Amino acid sequence: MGQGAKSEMDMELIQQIRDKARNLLQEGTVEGVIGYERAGDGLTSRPFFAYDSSAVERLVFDETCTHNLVKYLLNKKGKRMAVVVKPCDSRAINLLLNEKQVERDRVFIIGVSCPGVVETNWSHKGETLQARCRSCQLTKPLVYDVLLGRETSRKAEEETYSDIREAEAESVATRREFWQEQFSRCIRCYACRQVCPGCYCPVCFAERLEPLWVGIRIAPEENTLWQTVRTFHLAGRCIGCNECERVCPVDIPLSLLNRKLEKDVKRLFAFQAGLDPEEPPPFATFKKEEMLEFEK
Amino acid sequence: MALESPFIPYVAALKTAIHLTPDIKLLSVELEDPDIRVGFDYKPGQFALLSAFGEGEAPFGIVSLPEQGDGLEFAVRRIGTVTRALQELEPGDILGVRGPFGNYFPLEDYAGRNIIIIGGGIGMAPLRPVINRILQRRDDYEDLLIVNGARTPQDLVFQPEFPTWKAAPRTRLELTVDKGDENWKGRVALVPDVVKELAPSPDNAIAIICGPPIMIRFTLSVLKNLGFEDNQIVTTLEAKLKCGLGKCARCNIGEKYICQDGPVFTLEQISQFLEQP
Amino acid sequence: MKLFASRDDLICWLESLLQQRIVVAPVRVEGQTMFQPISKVEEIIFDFGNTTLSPKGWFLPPTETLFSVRRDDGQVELVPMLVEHDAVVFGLRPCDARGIALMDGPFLQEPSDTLYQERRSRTALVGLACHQAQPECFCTSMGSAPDDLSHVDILLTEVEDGYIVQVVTEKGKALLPKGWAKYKGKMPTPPQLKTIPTKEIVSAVRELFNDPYWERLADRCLHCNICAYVCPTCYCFDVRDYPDKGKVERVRSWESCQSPGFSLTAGGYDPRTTKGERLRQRFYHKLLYFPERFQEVGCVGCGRCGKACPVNIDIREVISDLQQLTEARSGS
Amino acid sequence: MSVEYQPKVVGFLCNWCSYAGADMAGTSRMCYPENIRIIRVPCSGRVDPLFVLKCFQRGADGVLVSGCHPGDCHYTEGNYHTRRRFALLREFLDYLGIEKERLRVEWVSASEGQRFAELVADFTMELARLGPRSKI
Repeated sequence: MGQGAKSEMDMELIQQIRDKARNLLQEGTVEGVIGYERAGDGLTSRPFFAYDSSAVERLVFDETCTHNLVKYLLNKKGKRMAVVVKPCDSRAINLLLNEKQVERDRVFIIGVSCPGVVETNWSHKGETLQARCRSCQLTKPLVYDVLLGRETSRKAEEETYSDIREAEAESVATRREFWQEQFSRCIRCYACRQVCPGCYCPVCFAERLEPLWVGIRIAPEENTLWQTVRTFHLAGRCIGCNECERVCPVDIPLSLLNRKLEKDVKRLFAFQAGLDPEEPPPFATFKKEEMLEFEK
Repeated sequence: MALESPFIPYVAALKTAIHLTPDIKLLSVELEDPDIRVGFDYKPGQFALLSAFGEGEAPFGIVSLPEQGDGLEFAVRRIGTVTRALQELEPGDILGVRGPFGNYFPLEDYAGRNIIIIGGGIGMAPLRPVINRILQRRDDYEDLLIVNGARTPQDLVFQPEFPTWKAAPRTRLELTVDKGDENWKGRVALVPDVVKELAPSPDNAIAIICGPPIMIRFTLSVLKNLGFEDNQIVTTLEAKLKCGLGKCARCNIGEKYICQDGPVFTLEQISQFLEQP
Repeated sequence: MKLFASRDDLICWLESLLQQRIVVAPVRVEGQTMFQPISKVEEIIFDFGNTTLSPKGWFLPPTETLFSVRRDDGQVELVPMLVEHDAVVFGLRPCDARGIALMDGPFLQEPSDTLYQERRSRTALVGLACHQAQPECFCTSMGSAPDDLSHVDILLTEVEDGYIVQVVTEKGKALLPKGWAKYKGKMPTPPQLKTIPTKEIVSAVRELFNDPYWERLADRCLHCNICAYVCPTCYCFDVRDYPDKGKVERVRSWESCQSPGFSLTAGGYDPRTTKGERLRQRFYHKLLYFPERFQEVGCVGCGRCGKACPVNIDIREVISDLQQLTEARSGS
Repeated sequence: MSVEYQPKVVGFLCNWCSYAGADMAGTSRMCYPENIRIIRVPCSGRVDPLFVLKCFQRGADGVLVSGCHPGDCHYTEGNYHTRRRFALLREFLDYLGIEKERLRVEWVSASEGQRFAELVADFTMELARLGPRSKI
């Protein structure tokens, strides 16, 4: 596909998004539309909240729209909001519906088809698709009120967890060393938590004072506790948007943690988060007859 | 030669600890170093940071007066980990003291005026040294009215001192509780309502007020209706602070740092803050 | 005084510095450029835009012990922490040096923060002038420049065959070897930066405290601490005790005004409860409260916050938005 | 490995079965290693993975989580949740560099004093074989 054809398709989709958003606002169906606008670098994109129909002209959509906007619904509880949702992000909607954090009838889901997003940094747009997009099996959002754009026909690679398997084949000591080095860089900015659609505890365990589980020291032992417990809280709940890894200012490879858990949850409980709003996550349910590894 | 870190507290020993209410204790503390003890000068309204080593440090108003001479007193309400640890200290146990910090009530400036003290719950703590200083220099001031409220009779903080306060010349102590008990024969009313009923005159008066935010809010509107100007109303602000030194940048309300510019402000000053507490 | 050092001269000098003191310099860690104490001169990166985190961490570490409590037979001894080594921060950018000068405001005002003060007086700053502007850079709008000498002890400027060494302070002079030749050539032209209008920003900010702008901006803010932690002038901290096996340490760590418990008092009172109020606090601290106390805007124009922000909240954009809002107000 | 090495073990025992089982071992004067420090919890389902991590952070060499046998939970289904949670946590810890053998999950009933004593002995021996845990 040539460059020209591509941007033409983008413009068509963007126009559809703007029209829909304008419509929803003008008819009073929603109070606001959460979408994307061009970032300050003129190249990448950033989240945008449109509250009146004149603002919808700022809405865009392209391969830099990596943010999972579903997170913002948690800040707008009780409000009628529309949100632009990529296929991958729609799993977050299912997660939040399952966990009763989002009221379905208050949210208008503007589903968009997505050819995949690229690695971006401020003022830098990558050439290649993000790894998660290369193995994305969804051709359209799992849940939507309107679907805009053409369903993608891209052939996805299979998620083989090859990097995880490689790590598993190493010795425990090697893995320990690897993660100690990674966690030692953590500055505990909590961006991984703040961006995660599955992180919404009113008081995070990292901020509970009585008892004080995680100390204020920005040091390896506290960082390890923080990262381990945070990712484990998302076991069977992480929907793989990989926003945590993207936002990490010190590039800790958090997807290696989240996908390890995803892989084991599939294996042990035959479950993948966010595919079905009705099916409870693995730790909210059990099977009496199951025998797990340590019992054998 | 290492510099003296302003984060290192003076070592002090707990002399006595008595329960003022079920959840408030009066801690009497003596600094170990005699030179520091003598040099530790402070005024009503100033605060200090107390350390329970192992739990942390928190700010408290100094409720004694330097002329009492027998150590520093703090009224500590059990509210979190540090206050619990402080309450659990036994006489003789070691704690840390940093201070005195902040500004103070300019009582010299109030000479010759009628003083109205309005306190609710633990909010009486910073007002206690104000009352005692006025009583010590009783002739310097005109009438003194004290309105002290609490949730229940048991929660009235400085009960042992009430007889002295009541007996002082030209002094009136009005107690009130939100909820009485079988022995309580006094008022059952909210502080703002009591102030409204007593209707102190704003003429030549200063009102000093401290208590929970909701009490302050309603009392302020009562005082204003009575004709008090903003520069006749003084209060002391609470803030999360970690250093007391103007460094941690946590206690600011707008451009004001509570630890350095405060904690004592007139309502006139507060109304000019960018950010409203 | 201007000297010239060849690359070999510079490496030689760094080798000798490393014998005498801790050298903190930009190194590559897993794709990031970070200031770290080095063990070998070869670790130093010379070719970089700017580091992920500013060098403020050398003076105000992410975590440090303020003092420890030793108990012996009922006696309590409070043991201060000491700064034991001389150091040099090598390769910092002029904007970051200015950041350190700004932190001097709160930390050196009486009573001074002794750990900071000791580190500051025992550490020399060897700056590296920027020969290229990054897209995020706006130091010239904030009172600094790619070749700003004001806050370093020595400034190095890379030229084709080596470095021009500008000796700024006596502290810097004492650090240098003898025998480097005087540099008589011209200084290269520093890179040109796009400027943003910052005129009267302090007074503009004052008027906009209650503007709905803050809540709107907070819509997309995630309230993480990235901006505060990458910033060379953000210095808020938290203090807490660490008891461990009978020993207690009082520790301070970086903290950010975006954290939920930042301004919440024990009594449950919080002057800033909404996200907009919390976000506003960060910009007001930089653009109003800091200048009111220390006479300078608390931003050096390094652009790290805008670059690192996951949702592109950029202080440059905020500054220009505020000015537009002010103009709109005065126009109407 | 030094013969003096004594692993530190934290045991979270449910009030209704495992704690009673440990009690049984005690009252029957069975011997088992003193390496274990027992924390009684209402149900094994109460054990938050955070507790386990905190134990490891503060220097434990091994953690035992023990509850009623499946089907016997005093609260009907608490231990079914325990089973799922810790099956996954063991894998995850191993991945992060804490050998999965250091986290044991066992079902011990109130009458199984002997079994409790044996399993503590066995666990302690296994931890001794693994050696001191590298700091995380």
